[in-house]
Amino acid sequence: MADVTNRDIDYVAPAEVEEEELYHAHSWITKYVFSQDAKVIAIQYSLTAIAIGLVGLVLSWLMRLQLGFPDYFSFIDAEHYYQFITMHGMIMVVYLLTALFLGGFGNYFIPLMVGARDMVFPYVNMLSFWIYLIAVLVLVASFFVEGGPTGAGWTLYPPQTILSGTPGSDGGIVLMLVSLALFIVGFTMGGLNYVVTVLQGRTRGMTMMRLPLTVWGIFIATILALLAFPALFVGAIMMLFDKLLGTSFFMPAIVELGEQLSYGGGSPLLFQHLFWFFGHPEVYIVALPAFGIVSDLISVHARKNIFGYRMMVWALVAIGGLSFIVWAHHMYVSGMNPYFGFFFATTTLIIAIPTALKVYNWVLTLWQGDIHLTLPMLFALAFIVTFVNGGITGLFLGNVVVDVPLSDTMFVVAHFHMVMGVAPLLVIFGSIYHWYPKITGRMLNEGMGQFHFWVTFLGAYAIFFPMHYLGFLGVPRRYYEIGETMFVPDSAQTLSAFITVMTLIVGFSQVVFLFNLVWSLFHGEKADPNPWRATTLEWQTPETPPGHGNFGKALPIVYRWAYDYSVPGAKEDFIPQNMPPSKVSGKKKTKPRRAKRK
Amino acid sequence: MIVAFVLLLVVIGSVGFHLISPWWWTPIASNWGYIDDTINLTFWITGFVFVAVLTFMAYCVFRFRHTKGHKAHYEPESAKLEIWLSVLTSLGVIAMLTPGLFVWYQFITVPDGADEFEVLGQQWMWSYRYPGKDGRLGKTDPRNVTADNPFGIDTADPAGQDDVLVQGEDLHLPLDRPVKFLLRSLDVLHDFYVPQFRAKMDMIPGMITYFWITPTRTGTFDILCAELCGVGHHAMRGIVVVEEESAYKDWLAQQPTFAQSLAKANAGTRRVSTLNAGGSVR
Amino acid sequence: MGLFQQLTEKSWIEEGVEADPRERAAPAHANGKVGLWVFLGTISSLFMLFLSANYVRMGYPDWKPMSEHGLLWFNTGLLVVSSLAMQWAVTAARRRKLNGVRNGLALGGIFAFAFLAGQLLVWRDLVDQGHYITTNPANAFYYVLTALHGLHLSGGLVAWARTFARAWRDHNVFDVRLSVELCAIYWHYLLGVWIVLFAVLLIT
Amino acid sequence: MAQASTQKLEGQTHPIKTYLVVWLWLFVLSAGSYMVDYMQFQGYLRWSLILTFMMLKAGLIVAVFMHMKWERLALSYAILLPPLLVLVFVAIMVFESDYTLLTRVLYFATGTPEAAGE
Ligand code: HEA
Ligand code: HEA
Ligand code: CUA
Ligand SMILES: [Cu+2]
Repeated sequence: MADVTNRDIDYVAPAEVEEEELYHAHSWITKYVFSQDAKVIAIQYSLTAIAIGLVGLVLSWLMRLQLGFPDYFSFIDAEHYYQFITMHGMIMVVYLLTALFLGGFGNYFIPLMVGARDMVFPYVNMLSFWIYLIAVLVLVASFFVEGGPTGAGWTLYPPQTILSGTPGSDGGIVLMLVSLALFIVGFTMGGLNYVVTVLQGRTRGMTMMRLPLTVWGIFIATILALLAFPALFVGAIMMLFDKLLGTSFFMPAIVELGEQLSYGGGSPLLFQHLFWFFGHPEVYIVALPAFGIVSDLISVHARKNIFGYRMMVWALVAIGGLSFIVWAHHMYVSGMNPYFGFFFATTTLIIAIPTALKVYNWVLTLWQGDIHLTLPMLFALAFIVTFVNGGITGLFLGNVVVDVPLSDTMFVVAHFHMVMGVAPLLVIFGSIYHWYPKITGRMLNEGMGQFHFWVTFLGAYAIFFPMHYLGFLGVPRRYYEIGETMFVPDSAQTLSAFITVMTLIVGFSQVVFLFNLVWSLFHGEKADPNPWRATTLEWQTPETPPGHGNFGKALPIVYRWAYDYSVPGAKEDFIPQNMPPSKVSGKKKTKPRRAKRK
Repeated sequence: MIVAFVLLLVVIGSVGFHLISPWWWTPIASNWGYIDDTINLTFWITGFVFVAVLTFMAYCVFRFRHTKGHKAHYEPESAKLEIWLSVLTSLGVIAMLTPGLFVWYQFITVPDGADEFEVLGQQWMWSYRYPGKDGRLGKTDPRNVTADNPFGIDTADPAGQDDVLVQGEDLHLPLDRPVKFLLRSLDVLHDFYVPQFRAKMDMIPGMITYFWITPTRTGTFDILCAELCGVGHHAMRGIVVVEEESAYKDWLAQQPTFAQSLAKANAGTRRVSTLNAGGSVR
Repeated sequence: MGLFQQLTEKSWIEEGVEADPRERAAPAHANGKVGLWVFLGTISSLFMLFLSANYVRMGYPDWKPMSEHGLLWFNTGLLVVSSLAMQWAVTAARRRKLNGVRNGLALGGIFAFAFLAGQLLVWRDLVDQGHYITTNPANAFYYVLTALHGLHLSGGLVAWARTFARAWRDHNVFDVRLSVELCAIYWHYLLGVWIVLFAVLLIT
Repeated sequence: MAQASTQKLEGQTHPIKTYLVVWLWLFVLSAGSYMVDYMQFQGYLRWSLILTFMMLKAGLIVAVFMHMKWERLALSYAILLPPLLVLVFVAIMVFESDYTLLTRVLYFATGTPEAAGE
């Protein structure tokens, strides 16, 4: 490699990063509204995501009311039902989880955890939020246009998405596609920030392998998102053209309700491939940050280093890479070239191996730990239970022949709620209990927290575990009502009603949680700057909540990895990352870092 | 203590629910018993791992929960353990995948001599077409669809004239003969799904998809649509009757052929139908 | 330190800060440059996916290739010159010649605008000839792909305008050098994309 | 943030000659792909040739003009690997497209190219 580029301007020695020009807010508006401070943006992102998430939650109640008690609620007709599931799915996956994990947690924790003052492109970061907000508003607007929001299912498969047999096929779908396109543009802006900040903004001594797994999870997820979202973008654009201009990208010759349409020649399967080339990485986009965060929660609250740190990082990278070559496992019964089944079943099951290693390492971290059963730890344990359950049902679906009878049944619904609806949400709750003290300076109320935990964990398990069995029976998903059949016993309806009741109970406990969030803001016990005695940099800030620029005058220097818990011989059972070796009297076997020459 | 107990309870409860649950597969009515076998195998392997991992976790929570003076052990990694675990997991995956792929090969390989017939999906009903005496289905095109030619059969294709059309009626299949379902849709995606057959496949406008089964049990079964196709999706039902071959033949003989139904339509409406015209394009 | 070494480091054993790869690895990178590279990765994914969609659609019988438009060769030439001019600006910036930077930027911008204008002309011509977007999937892809490319170039022109303004205001080459380099990289990239698109549109 | 450096400028700019040589190559390669068209190669040969020329050209541009050649190795991996993943998609799509076409030709009246010209 010829070394000929221009050192003078390209090179900023990490130790001098503190001299980096920092954005300064001059007025209330620029400080809290059009703020360029990643922490403020993070909170804006999170609040918006939670707000729209609550809409998704209410939609899930309405859907469940219909499924549990098919004849009681006349205001939910079939059209509404399909609109509800579509908006519920899309909101939860994209606008809640993706935005909350990357936009919310990413913005808050990346700069703090890598020891940076802020994101590298604060202005772009701010734009990212505002575009996201507009995307959300456009999405909400689709509830109010004539015909309502689209009812095409969150997978938006053409041709039905844009044909009149589907609710919301006029205004609703257009707004949905526009909103998605906006989301992608906004996300790309944020995503660039997260990636470049991790690569460039790390403080002195923070090597890649000293990053907390939270950062690794968000980092890899962001890379996935940057590469996968374009596929959705391409699909959305082409579908908009098909809808608005009458092109035939995805539309073959069609006779709709006896009438010939002017489309011809297009391939609906192409959309499905594009969608899942985005869609599968997308599900890992919401899973990988959860994987990362839960590793840290377990390690901190078990007072033990995460077991097999390197393996955890490699597994994240491997899962990320593999997730791009498994997409067609969502299309086993789509009528695609049947020989693809061999390839995709194999890659899909291979993904289970790195994932399994992560599960083992979480559990092995508990082994011989010193487990504090705090709320974040409880949520982490609950995550493992639900994730293992959901992951294992993924293995059923991944094995192509097994998927044939199960595909498009409630079994699939149960799988992805367990693994995506419940497991990562439990991590979100856990991390809110974990970091709330840092973000607000106050602890959340423990009693309400315990209530929230037990009801949510056991309740959600009771919702989705039995649902698998409806799938075994053969009850299809996306059915407004199953009605009279020859193969579904009446008892299945009782089960369905039970699931609905559990949903409402779990829903109620979320109200308690929200109340706790607000109540504790004013009345919560004042928090110690480092209440969990954790090692990572966000807990070492001079102020709580961290001030503008995060770290006071000098940036921290990092001397060790993020998991020095219970080091033999050390006085305390944790050694912060920025504690110099000279101040530690450990008997741990270490060697000083040396410059390795090639 | 309580936490460990509850975790254990979740595991026991799950297994218990599985054992006593009255909700399980409907009895199979096709040759795809292999699929059920693969599922059972998967259940055993994954069920074992589920119980093992979570019980181990509950034990850890119980055994290593915080007590005064207790300190965690410091152990960054153990390459040996991780290699062992990967190998074991890989074995588990191979054990599930290998039979799965063999069965998939059978699933996509239609045996020689299977009877072919066509299922046509449209919003929101099913129709069927049998090849008639010549054993061949006529070619089709959605552009040919008219009120008189709802299947869009190409009138220029001689193979199409004797095709037997079944509309607004139950589907009948002969017992113990392999049949290949050719699936076609006129408008949007649908999915032909009979729970007892264990097989299903999407139907895609602009393309033909297929699967094959051998019905192994006589009876009457529900046909469901398993791919969202608009507001009527859940109401897109049908019925399939599996019966002895002789009864099936009798039934088939009563159904009109394409040529017959065309003639009838022409006579009934006394107008020259524009056979070749291809529908009016909007 | 290689990627492999970095990822296999046993970070729990090593204490201290001596070995920060970014301090020795030469050269380190400006944030803007890394950001641009990541962004280019994203749009590569976008264009590649579009092209594979194009490929799929191309195989079906209703695809009727567009006749090749002579003006496109000329437009390609414009974009090449624009890219060259940008490179001139970079070279000048490296040699600390402010005038060269200004001239190069100005030329680059003008030719980029000319390219866009040329593309619009081709569009108008095609419409006049009855090649509407719905006439044929080949047309549809042509319009969508050229529009996408044009949009990206327009976005680049926004960055270009800011750089240009600074090059006129500031008198220190040093301050604009990074921006000029970023613009140039982006320009070359879009030239590359255009060449690929043109080849695809030509041969199909 | 840029540090004024006193470092010498020699050896930092790429000689104009490099660029000229690369331009020449780009020209040759373009001529090559034009020739493929001109000589009316068909089928897989046509495609593989055209793709090869395209890749070579893109590679040259990325390597020289966009300075990839002088970037850190890790970064090059990070940038070159992802398109490879997209290439898997492209490859799968090639098979898929053929398969769809096959079913159209087998079963549809207008599946054949001759019949398409309506
Ligand atoms: C966070 C989201 C998330 C995650 C992590 C996963 C993880 C997995 N998913 Fe899931 N999936 C979804 C979200 C997710 N999924 C969604 C949203 C859908 C439906 C979309 C729609 O149609 O609307 C879906 C649908 C879906 C399908 C399509 C079903 C269908 O429509 O017919 C398939 C099929 O292969 C599948 C497979 C898998 C597999 C194999 C994994 C694996 O990654 C799981 C790996 C984990 C484990 C295996 C558990 C831990 C391992 C052990 C404890 C060791 C034991 C293991 C062995 C013995 C091997 N999923
Ligand atoms: C992360 C994603 C996510 C989440 C959290 C949920 C949550 C829930 N979902 Fe949903 N669901 C989907 C993603 C999700 N879902 C998707 C993608 C589909 C497919 C759509 C389609 O087919 O097109 C779907 C479809 C779907 C169906 C199938 C409809 C059908 O096919 O006919 C059903 C039916 O019961 C259902 C029920 C529920 C219930 C009862 C809840 C919850 O009530 C579960 C219990 C509640 C919680 C665990 C707490 C959640 C709290 C919040 C969301 C509040 C905001 C967050 C904070 C305060 C941090 N969902
Ligand atoms: Cu037809 Cu659903
Ligand atoms: Cu998937």
